[in-house]
Amino acid sequence: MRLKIDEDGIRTMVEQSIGKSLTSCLQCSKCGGGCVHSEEFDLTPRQVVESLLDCQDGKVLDSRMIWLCGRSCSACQAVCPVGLPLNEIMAVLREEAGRRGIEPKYEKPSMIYYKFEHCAKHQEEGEASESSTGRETQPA
Amino acid sequence: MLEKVKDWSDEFYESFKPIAMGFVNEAEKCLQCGKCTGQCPAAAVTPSYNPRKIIRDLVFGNVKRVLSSVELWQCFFCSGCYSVCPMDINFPFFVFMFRLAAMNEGYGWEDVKQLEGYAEKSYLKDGITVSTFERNPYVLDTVGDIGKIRAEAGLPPERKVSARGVAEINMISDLSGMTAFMKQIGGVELLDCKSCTDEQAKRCKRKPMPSKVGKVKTHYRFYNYGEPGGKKHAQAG
Amino acid sequence: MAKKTLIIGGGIAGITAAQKIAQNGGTALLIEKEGHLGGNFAKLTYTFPVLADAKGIVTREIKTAEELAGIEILPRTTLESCRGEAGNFTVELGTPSGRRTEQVAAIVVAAGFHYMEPTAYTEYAYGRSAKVVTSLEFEKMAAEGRLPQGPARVVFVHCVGSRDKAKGYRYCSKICCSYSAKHAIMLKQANPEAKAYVFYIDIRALGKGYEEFIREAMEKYNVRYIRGRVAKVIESGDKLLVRAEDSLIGNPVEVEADLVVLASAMEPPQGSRALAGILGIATDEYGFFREAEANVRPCHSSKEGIFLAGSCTQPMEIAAAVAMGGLAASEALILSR
Amino acid sequence: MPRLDKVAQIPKPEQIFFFKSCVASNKYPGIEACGTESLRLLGVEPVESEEQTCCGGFVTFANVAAPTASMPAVARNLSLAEEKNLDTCVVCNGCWTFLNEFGHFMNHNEEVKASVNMMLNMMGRSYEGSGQVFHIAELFYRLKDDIAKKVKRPLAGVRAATHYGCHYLGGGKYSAIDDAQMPSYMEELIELMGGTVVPYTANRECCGTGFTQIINGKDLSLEHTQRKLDSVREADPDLLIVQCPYCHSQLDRVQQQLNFRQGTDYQTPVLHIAQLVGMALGVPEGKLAFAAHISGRKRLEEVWDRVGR
Repeated sequence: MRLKIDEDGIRTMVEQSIGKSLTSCLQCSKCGGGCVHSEEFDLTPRQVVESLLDCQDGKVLDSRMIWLCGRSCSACQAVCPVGLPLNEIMAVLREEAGRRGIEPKYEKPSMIYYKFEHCAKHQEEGEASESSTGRETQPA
Repeated sequence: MLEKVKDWSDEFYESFKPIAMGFVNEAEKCLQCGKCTGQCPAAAVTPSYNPRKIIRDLVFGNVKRVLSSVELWQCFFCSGCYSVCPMDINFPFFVFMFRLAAMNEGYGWEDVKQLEGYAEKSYLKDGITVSTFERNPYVLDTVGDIGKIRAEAGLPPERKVSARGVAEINMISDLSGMTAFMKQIGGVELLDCKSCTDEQAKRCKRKPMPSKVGKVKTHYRFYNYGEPGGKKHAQAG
Repeated sequence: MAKKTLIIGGGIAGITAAQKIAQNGGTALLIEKEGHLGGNFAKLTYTFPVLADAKGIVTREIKTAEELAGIEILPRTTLESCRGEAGNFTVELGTPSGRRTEQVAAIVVAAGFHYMEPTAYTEYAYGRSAKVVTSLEFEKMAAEGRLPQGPARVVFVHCVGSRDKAKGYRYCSKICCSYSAKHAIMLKQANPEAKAYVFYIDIRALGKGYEEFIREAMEKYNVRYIRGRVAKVIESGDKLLVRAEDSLIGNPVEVEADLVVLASAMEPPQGSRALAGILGIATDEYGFFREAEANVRPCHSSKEGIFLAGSCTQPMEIAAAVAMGGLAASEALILSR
Repeated sequence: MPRLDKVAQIPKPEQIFFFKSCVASNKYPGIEACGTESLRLLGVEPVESEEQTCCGGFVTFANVAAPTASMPAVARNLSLAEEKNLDTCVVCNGCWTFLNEFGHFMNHNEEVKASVNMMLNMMGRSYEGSGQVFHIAELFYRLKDDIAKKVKRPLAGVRAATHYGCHYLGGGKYSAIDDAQMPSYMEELIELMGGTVVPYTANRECCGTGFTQIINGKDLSLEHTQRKLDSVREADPDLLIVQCPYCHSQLDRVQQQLNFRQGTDYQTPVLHIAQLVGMALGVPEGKLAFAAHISGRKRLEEVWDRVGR
């Protein structure tokens, strides 16, 4: 479907909440590349920012991505070359989605960062397979 | 979806170059500029269809995704992508070859099977693909007998191809392997999605569903380039 | 007295070369086919990445050249023939007052470049719609204060004619990214209400301060950069529909625009092959003059005694053209002593 | 490239091989009857052959045959014209792009040509690649001076919109006589015959047939056609002129289907350029075979009243 680019959306609200302009995003994809949830993305974090700039509000708020993002994980923010607080953006978007009555698309936003074995999801689903296949999934 | 680069291979593209006899080439030149998708009529109605991504996946060697995708079968064959391409890549020819390769892998038979009838019953029998027979009752109501209209226009009521002409295209079809291919299509048993129980449907998403004939298997295909779209999707969502 | 040096082209590279020769005790003969000096630089309003007054800079440089004793400027003059060898060329010039023969020691070719007319790009409605303009026309509009008023939407299209095997040139014109950013900033400064959209494939900001300049356009001036090459510009009533793909998302997009600005490619100067034929030097596949050695002898042509300066060798920005003009001047001075 | 400079290269032939199209023959016979009749009126004798089959495009686009497998069928059809030492004239964009593109490919690939000829020799034919393939609209444009002289029913007061069709524009990037992105020869022809050209936004967009999408992906196909028809309706032309029977069939029939499915009211008559030229040149009404047209019959009657029967 052909998108029509609009001008007025929640972009301004997001920018005010994080105190930074989204235009500084370089679209370098570093955020999505390192994310533990990269297997489950529908939009990558970079695309969330791009869509916000295009004011595709509905698309962003309907996405699974904003619910995937861990509340206290800031891996993407740590690597972001321009220091965009992506997890804050997602938090703002989740709030907005809640305000608009959009159901969460992902049941448990993961609580902790980085290491796979600490990830809430992997603790539940992955333990059995992890023990059977050795510890291949452990990052170096 | 996380892509694993170790699964990618150049073998596919290299192997299909000689088969296509120079028809498809120069995908490496793609700039990924997106001019093709910008003007694409299919992309305008299905956002997940994206010629640029298909070419990228071919060049990267991520052909599994291309071949098993629904998007591959959504091309309109309008050649608009070729006409705007700054690098002169003839993308519709890639789609031709991709589709044949996909059928080789067991995808897309259900689409082709629908069309095979035209080839078998019209092209090889009469020499022309469109018969005077009108399937749409509303059109039939409005228009009536085409034979009569043809006669009024001063044409013979039925356009005939000479027996020699029909024999010759049948011969070409035999020699070029088209007949054998059509027999294969005719022999494929398709599983009807509508009659599937929920349990079956669940299973079919996990593994390819084998058919009962020969080596050919039909797989179910998925939107490999993102969510499907169009009006239908918008209504559902 | 030192022998003369012939400089072909009165753009910024030619002016610089003439100045340097005269300032170092040589004599320069500067010929220009147009009636005035300045070349393409004189058509600009602002420079980049620092938004300085382009006309002022050019006027200053031309004045300096005109005041120097060792420079003779011949406007509306073309080169008719050239014989001889390094240190001793006999050139015939076609001036408005008739033919004139000169003895020169060296020749500096600073023939500049030409902005491509994107007439082949009928999909961009150029020539059909008055609302589709090239960057050069946009400069003119800006200088005359004819930029769109009110909440207008302006779309800038990169790579029109560049990086295009089918209809244009395979090379990158190098400066379009930066000057489109400049134009977007100019628009935003003149009319903050306007919206600017830039469609790019890659942003090639290869120069000091260029990247920062483009980021400034995005961040400070809120110019929307969308990755994807524009496929079509469709006339729809009094608006233009710009169709492209936002390839960072993967979706086709459509922008309703009031003005479309095409960043057309820098192409070799018109008649560059004919000039090369007269001089007996080589050109490349596009018609740019070929350097003897691209890396350490960028200003030597394939013939001894003929030097190249500025954008007649490859697309380049002003600073590089000026540097190359100086280098060509110093090479020419060696021969004229 | 200066536009339309290839037109001069088209010869003004005395005879031409008239390549019949499947859709035109069996869905809109007026195209075939009118095409031959108009050519005759313009002094070109169309030569037909019963040996001629479908161009082979359908089976290829439907993926029933590999492109390489349908190439001998193309060569066979082209060899029919070569036997008579004639150039070929087609009425369908699909035939045009298929014969042109594959012919071009065979002419530039000796190996393929040899293998194709091996097959054709078995049936007593051979393909040389000597003839050219023209679209009938191109021929009309070449003969435009004759058309201007021979107009019997001037199209005064007829507002016509044009649709060129993707396979003439996209596939024929290098063979089309006009610019692939923004052609205008059909507009010139219409104005020459006294009609008025109506511009509309979706002018150069696809008709939505999508070749097999109308069968396999009907929803997508209809959605696209609806966009096109919406834009056409906005401009409200008397006639929509196409140059491809496949586009003709889609734009004509889908109007009825959409009216039925969605309760819309699209009523724009669709005409092939051969029919329009035939109309202007005074071809008898029966030969135009408007009885086969579905949408906008009332509007078509009004047009008839304006130009006079």
